[in-house]
Amino acid sequence: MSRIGPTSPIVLLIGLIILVAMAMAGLAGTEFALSRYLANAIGQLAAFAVLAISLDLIWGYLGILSLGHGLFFALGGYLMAMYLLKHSFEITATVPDFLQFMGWKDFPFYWAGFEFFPYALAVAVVVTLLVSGIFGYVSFRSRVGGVYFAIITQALVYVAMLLMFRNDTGFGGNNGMTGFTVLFGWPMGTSGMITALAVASLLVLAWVLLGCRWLVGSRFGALMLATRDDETRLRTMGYETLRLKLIVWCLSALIAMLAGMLYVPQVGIINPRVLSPELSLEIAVWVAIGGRGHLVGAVIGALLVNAVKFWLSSAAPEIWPFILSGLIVLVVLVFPNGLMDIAKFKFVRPMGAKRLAADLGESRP
Amino acid sequence: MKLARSALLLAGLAGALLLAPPARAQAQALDRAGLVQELCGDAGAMGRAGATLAATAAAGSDEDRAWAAPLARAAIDRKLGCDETGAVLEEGGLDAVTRTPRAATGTPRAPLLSLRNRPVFELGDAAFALRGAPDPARRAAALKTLERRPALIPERLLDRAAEAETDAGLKEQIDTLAQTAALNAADPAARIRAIGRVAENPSRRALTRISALARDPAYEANPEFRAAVDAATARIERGIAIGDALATLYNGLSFASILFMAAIGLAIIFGLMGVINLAQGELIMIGAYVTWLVQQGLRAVAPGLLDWYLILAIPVAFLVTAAIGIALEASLLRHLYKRPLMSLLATWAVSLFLMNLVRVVFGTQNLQFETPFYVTGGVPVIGDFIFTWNRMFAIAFAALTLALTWALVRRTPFGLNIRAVTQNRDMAACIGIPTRRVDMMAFGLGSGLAGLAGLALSPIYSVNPQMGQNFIIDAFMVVVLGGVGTIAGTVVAALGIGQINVLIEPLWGAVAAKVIVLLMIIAFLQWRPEGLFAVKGRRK
Amino acid sequence: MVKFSRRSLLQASGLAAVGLASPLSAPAFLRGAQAQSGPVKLGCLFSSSGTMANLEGRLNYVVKMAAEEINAKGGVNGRTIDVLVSDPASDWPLYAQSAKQMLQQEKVSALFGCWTSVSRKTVLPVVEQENALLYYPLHFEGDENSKNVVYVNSPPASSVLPAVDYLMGEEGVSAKRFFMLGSDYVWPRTINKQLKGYWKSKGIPESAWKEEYVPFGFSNFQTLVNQIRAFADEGGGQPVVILTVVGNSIPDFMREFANQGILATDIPVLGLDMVEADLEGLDTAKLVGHLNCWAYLQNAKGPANEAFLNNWAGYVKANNVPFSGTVSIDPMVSAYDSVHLWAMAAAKAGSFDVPEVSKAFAGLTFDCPSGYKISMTGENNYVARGVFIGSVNDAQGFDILWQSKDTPKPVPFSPYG
Amino acid sequence: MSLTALLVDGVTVRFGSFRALDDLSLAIDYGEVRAIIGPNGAGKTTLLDVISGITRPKQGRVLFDGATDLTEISEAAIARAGLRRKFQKPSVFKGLSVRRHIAIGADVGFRARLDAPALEDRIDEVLEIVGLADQAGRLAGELSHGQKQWLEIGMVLASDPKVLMLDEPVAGLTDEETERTAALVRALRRPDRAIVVVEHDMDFVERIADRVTVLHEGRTLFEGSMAHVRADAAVVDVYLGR
Repeated sequence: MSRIGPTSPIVLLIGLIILVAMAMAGLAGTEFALSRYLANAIGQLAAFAVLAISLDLIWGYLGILSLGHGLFFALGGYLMAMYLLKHSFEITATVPDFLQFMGWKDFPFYWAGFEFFPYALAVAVVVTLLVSGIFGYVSFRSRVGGVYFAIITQALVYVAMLLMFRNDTGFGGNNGMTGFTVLFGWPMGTSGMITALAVASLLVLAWVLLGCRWLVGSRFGALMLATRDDETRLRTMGYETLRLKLIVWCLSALIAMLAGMLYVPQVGIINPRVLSPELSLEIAVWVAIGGRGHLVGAVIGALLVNAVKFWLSSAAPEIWPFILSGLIVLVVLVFPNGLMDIAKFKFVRPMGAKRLAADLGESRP
Repeated sequence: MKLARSALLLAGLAGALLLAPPARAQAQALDRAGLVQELCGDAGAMGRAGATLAATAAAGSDEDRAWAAPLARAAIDRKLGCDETGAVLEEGGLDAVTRTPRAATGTPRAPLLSLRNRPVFELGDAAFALRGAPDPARRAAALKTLERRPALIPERLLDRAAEAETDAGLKEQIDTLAQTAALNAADPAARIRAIGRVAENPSRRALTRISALARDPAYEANPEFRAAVDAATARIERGIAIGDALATLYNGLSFASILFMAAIGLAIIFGLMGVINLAQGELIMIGAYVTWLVQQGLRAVAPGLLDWYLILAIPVAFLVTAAIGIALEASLLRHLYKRPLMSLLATWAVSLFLMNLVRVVFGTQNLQFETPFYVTGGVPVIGDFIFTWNRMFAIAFAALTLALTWALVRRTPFGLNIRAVTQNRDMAACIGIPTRRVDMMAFGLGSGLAGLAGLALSPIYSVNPQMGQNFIIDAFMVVVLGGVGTIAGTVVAALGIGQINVLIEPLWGAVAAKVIVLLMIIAFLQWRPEGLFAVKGRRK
Repeated sequence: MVKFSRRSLLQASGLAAVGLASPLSAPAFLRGAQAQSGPVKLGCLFSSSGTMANLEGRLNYVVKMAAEEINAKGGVNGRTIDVLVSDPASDWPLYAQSAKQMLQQEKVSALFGCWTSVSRKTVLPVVEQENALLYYPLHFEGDENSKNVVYVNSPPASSVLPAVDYLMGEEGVSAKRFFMLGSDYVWPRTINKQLKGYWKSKGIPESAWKEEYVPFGFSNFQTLVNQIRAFADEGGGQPVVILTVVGNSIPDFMREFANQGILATDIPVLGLDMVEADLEGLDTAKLVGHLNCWAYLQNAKGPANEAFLNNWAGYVKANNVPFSGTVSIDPMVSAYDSVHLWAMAAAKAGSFDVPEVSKAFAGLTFDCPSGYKISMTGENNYVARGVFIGSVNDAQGFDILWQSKDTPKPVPFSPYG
Repeated sequence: MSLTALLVDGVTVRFGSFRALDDLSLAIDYGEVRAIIGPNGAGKTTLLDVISGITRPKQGRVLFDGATDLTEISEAAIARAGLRRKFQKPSVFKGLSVRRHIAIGADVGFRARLDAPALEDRIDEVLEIVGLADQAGRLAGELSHGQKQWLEIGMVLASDPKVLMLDEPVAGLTDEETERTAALVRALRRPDRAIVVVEHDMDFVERIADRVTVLHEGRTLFEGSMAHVRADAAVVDVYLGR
């Protein structure tokens, strides 16, 4: 594996993220502080970037495309929301409105204990591991792969969406959960809280980047790439790829869950829309646009697409879908390796060379 | 069940009929001005007017009937203009009472029938038509309207209509209805005959009527009557059971035909190229839009053929979507065959693009389709099973598509090429099959089939830019469950999913049905990852 | 470096939004100085793409139209109104995002927006946090009373219950049995819960009703219509369907209902969310007589409605609006009322500050196109409106079957829940 | 230790109605280089698939060392038991360096089997054997076809396997490369190792094989030395299609 030099993109990116986080923290309260809107937007973008990394880990480095990563994102989001609601209820006694319209006097029994953050976090981890573990185990064991796996994960997230839309499940139904007022005892929505959440998201992003970089650079990472390139080959050399895939899949699910936990307090709502198959597909689009199999690419893709989306949804809402679809087509046809290719792209190039580059592009980290 | 009998009739309406005793109409000449005044009155007055009209239809003089008949129709169509001096029949501009031409004064008000009054007027209108309409078809239609509410038919109306009826077939039908209507008559023989007649058309409604008779004093007193009631009840219950079973089958089949239409194009493309075409839903949507355009074109060019637009649009919808598919293949997917996951994203982009393009060009509203007679309404078969024509159209269309696709793939050189490339691309290329061309044509075929699906769905679902999204996940499930690229697998999977869905739905609701079916498919694929009809082969 | 560029990108986004909305507005850094004298800004949160676009999209234009009317009369407090439009793309979290953007970046004085309950719930924490005002033009499930939301349309207790009462009464059809069919989300569930409570209070037994829910966007109603028929044929009195499905499920349901040969005179359907736009693709000859209930119907009598319909037709023509100039639905009128109510409150308060404007709510009245004089009491942020029951006619519209005598007092929290 | 390394016992594999292997039985001993030849579709690669656990036979078993039934354990377990296979199409991991490949081959399982210096030594040794020492740092995707073939052989060699299966090791190689490969295979021959080679190149087979098995339509047509093969009428029939 290549060494990480001081000028390699990933080091620059991590440095930059930490710099932004420090600047935001340092300038908070001064007149140079970012507006709340911008701070909040940066925080959300960071959460999306973490989500993109989680998918890149499994798709870019293991070759397994999940079109259901929204499920784990939502898991984290929902459990975080349960903590926030229960916590807010403890302090301000605001009764969540879904309890009201279902005519329930009290929280359902499975809400017990969610006022303690460590418990909520533990439940989030356990549930994510259970869901991803069981689904991953049966799928990988019966060797469901490629597009089949993609379709099945899509169906899975769709099923989850249909279930969460039901109001009698006790998770807020279609409206989801909102009205969070307190986080760790601090009121939400203040400048300080917004900045703190954004800075925390950025730091988590930096940590996740660092951790994933370490992982893919390790011996284990080499086995991941080997699995992606030719799984059967690796199995016939004595490696239980089932275990390897399961470990990475669960890890990826955990990172997506983490992203969900960061996202919800910043956006202030969670509802089944995050489980819609389109959102899960869009995560793959971020990664593909940035360049899959590059951690930096995934981050850049997520930041770019979402920043443009935030911008255009107020500036030129009509053209956003056209721009997004154009970007995708551009990426799959011209920059098969995502925007990471731009650096290497030469404009005068024979067709054959391009095709070769395309083939290499599918696999090079 | 105490109130069971009244379920059939609008209780208040029966009261209204009693309030306007037929004797009044018979004994004295019709108070024409009073009637028109009531027609322009409030809901209660209109109800009385409706009852008077119905009674007139049954027992009024020929003259009165001729005078009153247009009033019932005008009230239903809101063609009665009420003004200070009375009312004007808007058709022809005649005064409602005198039938002399006059214009309405001021802004006339067209009274609106309330829900309670509407059936009274419809009944009256039908009663007039049954006795007075020159066209037998019109009389037959009127009889159908009367059949809906046998308990409200004014006394002697049917007898008089039968006397005057010249058409033998229609006369018999009127007699049958008269017998059926005698369920609560005084004559026990007539009642027993009526019970038999009612049981001939089993339905829950009929069951309610008959089982109410078990509480009739005659049930205890008259063993013959009791036997007739019991036999009829058993017969109706059997009919309902058969009808329910048929309805479930039919509903399952109709859902399956929709699934099949949405999935077959996808199955061919997926089987041949391993390309997941996420734009398939949008091709379905475009097929529906093309159908609409054909309809609009016919409206402008050949209004006489308008009813046949669904048939005439078949080649157009197929060719347009096939052309789009071919263009898509040649410009985009051709470069992505080695990268199936990228082609998935690319087709998603295409789907996004097409959906928004249609939105910008046509707007977001639902398109308006004419409903030709052959996709309108339905025929009650047995029990509560209604054979609806729009569903039948979809089923027949799916069956025809299946037959043609099967013939194309199995019986033509092009089909042979498709099968060869599906099974072994490299080998097919070696023996000189132009695989690229086959890909392109097959993609066109798959897209064209999606277009046909859009056409078949347009009489059933709302057509708008979003409609394609509803089918895509279901269609994928059919394809992966069936096993890649097998027509038989697609058929079996569609039938299975459709039927299971329809079976679960009444038990736990539509959401649960969908969830359960999806989970079953996911579980099934864990067990057989290659689907129902997997083609096995050596690792390539 | 990147930090700078990202900042400038997002700021550019704000700029671009302002630039598009009003070509004359100054760059961001000048806005502070201008805020006292320039036009006052209002924000719209209605989707022009996605599933809700067909319904929500037209409200953007109504708000603009109302603002133009007010501007033509000299504006409010000496300042003209400038309407900003965004597109949350029927994507719920984006509503909150757009609301934040409008309030924090653009400093709009009030928001007008949301159709579905869920989008309102999404925006709610934002407006409460910013202590802003959101005018919500849809009828909804009630049981909510935020000081930061003006509920321009009716809660169920003052709209749905009168309609159901009508159906149950002598004048209606003496309905005895009820099949409730809804999309599975808050609004239908809450409505149905309140209806059940209401019937219980009237001593109607539970066996007289049945409740079914379908997912959003559900379209295959064959089995459900079968169930409705079976329910109706069981006997026990006149059955009615209380339909609370939304979106495209409405035309799909009505089509199947008619196809199975059921007429309004057999089993009437009270479509609580049904508007003219839902009938656009249907052959309504077989649907004549089915009902809906809103605080406004296009056929409402009176000069206010004539003026409104004329203005709208003219506005559509003059501005090339991509919606029909001949169709006018309740939420359009509610959005129109909203802008006027806001302007009256601001004028009365002599300020655009939310607390001041809120204090001015009490006693406001406005001649709504519906023909009623709608009013606000100050007790809560609800608006008292009239109630119409419409009956589908064969021209894809609704005739007015019944309307309330005056404007019933809105009851935010249902006593029957 | 049993002399027979592999005992294929009545194995049948079907793809649909096509019998790829039809009640096939054969034994391969330690110390020999066994070549398996036959026309296309004879079942050669399918046989290797069965031995390496990729394809599960419908009937029959494959005994390794007279004890382990390979049809009942996973591919990875088979590999760990000491059976390694080079595939027909060079399937290297494009994203990894040559060195990494050998390391993966040598160091089986998720936890390292060898300590770092021992692993490095083993890698250098294997690279030397397959002649790729000067290519160690390159990405496998950039190698030439012949180099890929050798890299594959190096990978399977690195773990010091008891049974070595080579599927068409010289397909697409130049004469000179074929020559080197032949020498390499001969050098790998050891008393405690069985080598199975599937190949079309008869000259190559003649140079390396101790015994030759001819498959036809999933059954053994002939077994013996190459010289006998060339002389057998039935084999000539099959190959020349008379």
